[in-house]
Amino acid sequence: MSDLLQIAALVVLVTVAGGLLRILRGPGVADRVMAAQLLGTGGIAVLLLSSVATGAPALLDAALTLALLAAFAAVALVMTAPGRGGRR
Amino acid sequence: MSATLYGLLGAALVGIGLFGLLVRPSHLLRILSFNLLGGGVFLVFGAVARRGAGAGLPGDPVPQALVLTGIVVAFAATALAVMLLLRLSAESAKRPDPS
Amino acid sequence: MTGLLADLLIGAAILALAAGTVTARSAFTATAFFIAYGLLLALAWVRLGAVDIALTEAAISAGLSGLLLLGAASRLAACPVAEERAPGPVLKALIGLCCAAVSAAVGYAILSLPEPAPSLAEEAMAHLSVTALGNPVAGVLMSYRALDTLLEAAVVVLAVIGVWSLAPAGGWGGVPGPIHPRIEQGPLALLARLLPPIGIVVAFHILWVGSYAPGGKFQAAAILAAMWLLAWLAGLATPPRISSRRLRLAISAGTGLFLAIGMFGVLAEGAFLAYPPALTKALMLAVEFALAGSIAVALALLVMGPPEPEDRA
Amino acid sequence: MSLLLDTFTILAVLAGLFFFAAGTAGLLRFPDTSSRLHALTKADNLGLGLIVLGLLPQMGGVLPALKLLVIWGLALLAGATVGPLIARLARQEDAPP
Amino acid sequence: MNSAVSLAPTPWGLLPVLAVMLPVAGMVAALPLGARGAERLTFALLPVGLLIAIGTAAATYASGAPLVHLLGHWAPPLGLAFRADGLATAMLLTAAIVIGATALYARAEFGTPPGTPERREALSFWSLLLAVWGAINLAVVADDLFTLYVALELLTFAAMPLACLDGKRETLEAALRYLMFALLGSVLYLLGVALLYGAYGTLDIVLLAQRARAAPATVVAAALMTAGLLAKTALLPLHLWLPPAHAGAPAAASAVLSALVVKGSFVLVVRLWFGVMPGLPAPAAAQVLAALGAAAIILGSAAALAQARLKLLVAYSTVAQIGYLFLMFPLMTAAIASAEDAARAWTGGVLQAVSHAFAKAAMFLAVGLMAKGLGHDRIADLGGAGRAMPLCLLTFGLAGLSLMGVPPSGGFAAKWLLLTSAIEAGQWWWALVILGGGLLTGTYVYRVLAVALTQGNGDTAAVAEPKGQAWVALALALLSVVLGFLPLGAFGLVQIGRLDLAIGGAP
Repeated sequence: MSDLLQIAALVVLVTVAGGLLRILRGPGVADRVMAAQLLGTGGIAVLLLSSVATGAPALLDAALTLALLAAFAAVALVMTAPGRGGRR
Repeated sequence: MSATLYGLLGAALVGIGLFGLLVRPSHLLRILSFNLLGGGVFLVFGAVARRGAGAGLPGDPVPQALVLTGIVVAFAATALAVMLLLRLSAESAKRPDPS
Repeated sequence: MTGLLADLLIGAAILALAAGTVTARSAFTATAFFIAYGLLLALAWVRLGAVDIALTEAAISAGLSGLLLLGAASRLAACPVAEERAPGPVLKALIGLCCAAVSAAVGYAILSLPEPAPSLAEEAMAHLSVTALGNPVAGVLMSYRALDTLLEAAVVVLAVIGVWSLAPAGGWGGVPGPIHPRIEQGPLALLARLLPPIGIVVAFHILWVGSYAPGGKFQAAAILAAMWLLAWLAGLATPPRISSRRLRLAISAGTGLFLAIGMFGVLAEGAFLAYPPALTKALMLAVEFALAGSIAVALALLVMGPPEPEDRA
Repeated sequence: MSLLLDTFTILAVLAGLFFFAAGTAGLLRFPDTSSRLHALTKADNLGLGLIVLGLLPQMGGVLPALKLLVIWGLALLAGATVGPLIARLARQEDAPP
Repeated sequence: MNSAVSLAPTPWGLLPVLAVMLPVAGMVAALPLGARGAERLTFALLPVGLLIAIGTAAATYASGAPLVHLLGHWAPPLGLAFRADGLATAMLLTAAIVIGATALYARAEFGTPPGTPERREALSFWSLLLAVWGAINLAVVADDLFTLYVALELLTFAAMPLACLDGKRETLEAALRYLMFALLGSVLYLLGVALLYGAYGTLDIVLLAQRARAAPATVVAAALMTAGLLAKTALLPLHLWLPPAHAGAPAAASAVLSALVVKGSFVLVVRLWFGVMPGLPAPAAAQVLAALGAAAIILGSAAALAQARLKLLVAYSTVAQIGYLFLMFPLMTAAIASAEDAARAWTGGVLQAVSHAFAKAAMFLAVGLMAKGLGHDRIADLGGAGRAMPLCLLTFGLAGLSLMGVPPSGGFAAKWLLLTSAIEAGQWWWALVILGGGLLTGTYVYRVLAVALTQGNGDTAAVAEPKGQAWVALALALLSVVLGFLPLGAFGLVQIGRLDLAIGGAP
């Protein structure tokens, strides 16, 4: 069971890495924000899967923090994106 | 194994950050590079901590605690640098470059 | 096997993002890369068995630093600063070689570290019962190396003073940072109203578990700061004026209390930062809570920046 | 009983992985921003949701399970907020200034 | 184990702790107290801090061993220790005196009279002054390399806003450049700290001194840390940030920056070379350091000579005087066989740090008064300044004597010790550099005095010299001269607790 979940975490990691290509390529700001969003969700999934796989409940708290902060980072990205007239 | 891997990653990040800090003309990119460099240094600490795993712990808690302190200090440094840069930009807008 | 693959994948992604950050054309793109870099670094810390650091890295690098740098990028796009001179291609190549040499030297040094590695893990665990804490990292931060934590709290206070001292003429005493118009409806308004209460509960949870599991005041403070900043971005919360005595007390209180408890250790136990055994738990809890609050306020103020001239606001 | 729950976990996680992979593929392959956004939202909400669902029986108690649900809720909330904002951003980018 | 390397707590070990914590507490309290409260608090803390410094020196001298305090009773390597050796007590005294004099001087500019609203400059200045004080004290008494990193950052965070207190564009630019140099310096230092911990499992200097071997990790760490600290100390060629930053700051801030802040990272270099790794023979590296120092002496003095503005002249003079500090390195490593020469070079280096602190603080304060009184600091137009501001000019001259190394002055004693040590060690070329540097220093000091003593064009007659401030500056200059009258035996203090003596030379 634990092995399977670890492999699952790895698969999510691979898809996240794939999503990173979109960040690196762009072209638009929206794409970059989307990829960052995927990175956040993927990171949460990886943490949850490894938490169960390795029996480390502390990783749930890390996932919780990541969930909060990923939303925060995405908002920050959108609000400061070029072409929106800045923060003001 | 993973300790050494991340240690080497840290070493590589140090080089990348240093390069950005020295060659990028934009101040903001220099500040970003400084943060990359800092991340590399912290990873070296992390590798050292991981190597010192023992007594039922996944890593030596002392270097881990140092990284926690270091991250907060590096954030404060970033904030100071960014605010100084923003103030400079406001002053430059007031009085354009004489040259 | 999966572990090694995961490490390689995370490492390669971090390297790619770092390279992307230093070569990006625009500051916004570079910062987007940097935020992704911070998120992945958090995963790397999990792989290194340092969940405490993963929490902090996620909250500070990806969250607070991200917002700080993004805000700066968007404001600098509006009024740019004269840049430093970029080195020519030859010099650039030379610098590149030097940086590669530094990386190689550091890598070599890491590979040459002694085996078995020297470690304080045993000692830290051996004395942990004295510290009244169950999390060895918290033990290091609050007891063995409490001085570092105290000084770090002082660094944060000093950074706020430093940022405020950059206030332009005519702004002293005013509200810190740019003023955001109130967003009444739309998805952002919803998020800014829903997220902070949840965030506050999570922050308290992280603070509370910190004494026996990964977590603690820095992580909690960073989350609290992010929640305040979210409400600030949506125009829901206007920070107090920096002349406000209450705000200033809030920044200084945590460090002040820690210093006072340190001195109390001198009187009661004969050493700075020594806790009397009967009071250890209570004193530590008091410091944890006070510091979390003070650091949260200070971190948020660091992102907001100095007050701006009143006439422009 | 445990075997049944484990099977459920495996199936749900596998389904979640499928959505994650599909979302990434969409993000990489779809030609325009709005269809990419569509693909991403699916991956986000469903992929993570299925994984959370699959892991629920593996949680040792009610509290961790609750935490798991809160995490999913937060991700949903973030997705729901950021999605429209990204869409607006994409429209602004597509439209000539 | 002899007393120099013991980490057992000593009586009076609390004094260095108080020397750090009082200013830090003052900085933390300054914010809620406001500018006026911070100013009063500073003046309340000054005599206490001075007494603590004197007490530390007395206790160290009396016991002949460093004062040690274990924080929270936790002994290194797990815990942290404060260790005040002779070098530390000398710097504690210097800091207390320079900070005190600067505070007295700065009252006129940054004071907040009752009933007036708080000003930005006032709150910033007093809290940052306290922060510099706490940070420099921490940088000299802390015994743990990571605590020292935090001390370096405190020092940087306090110094950067001081350098751009006036908020003008040029000073902001200078401050940004300074900050980037300083941050790069500290992050390189931190990388070295990580490697040392990985190799030896401790960051305590005394323990490292016993454990450090010439392994690759040690060498790489030492190189990174030295490079980082040199950037912070502004040793040529990493000095570019210093002149604009130190010259653009308000006089009181410049005094603190030049006299104290650069010394913090210097003390760390000394701790690293003669504390952490005294057993590592690195004569070639020490020669390189001294060669950079020699280049700084010659080029910095020449640059000072070429300046048209007085403040920049004084700032470039700092670049040159920092160079002297690094001449002690090859003399200490070469002279491991001859304890007497090493002791002489060590005392010379410390004395140079101390006497330069007094002289340079005095000089910046005097120059600040002149610039304010005359409305400019163009050297060519200083004519008549000698009549209008005699005390300031006297201060400049006396401080100049000490910088030149003319007897009898503290600077002379320092340079004489270095010179004789160089000749004894058979490294006569450093002696030539010291003489040449003195000559160049004499030339630029003379150039200022010569113009200032001419008649001028008469519009200086109305300039009044603020007597109180001028006396403060003069007192500092006198102090830097008086150091030269102390019998050499008094400097035995700075030898106490030298780790290279206790361990050095051992294979």
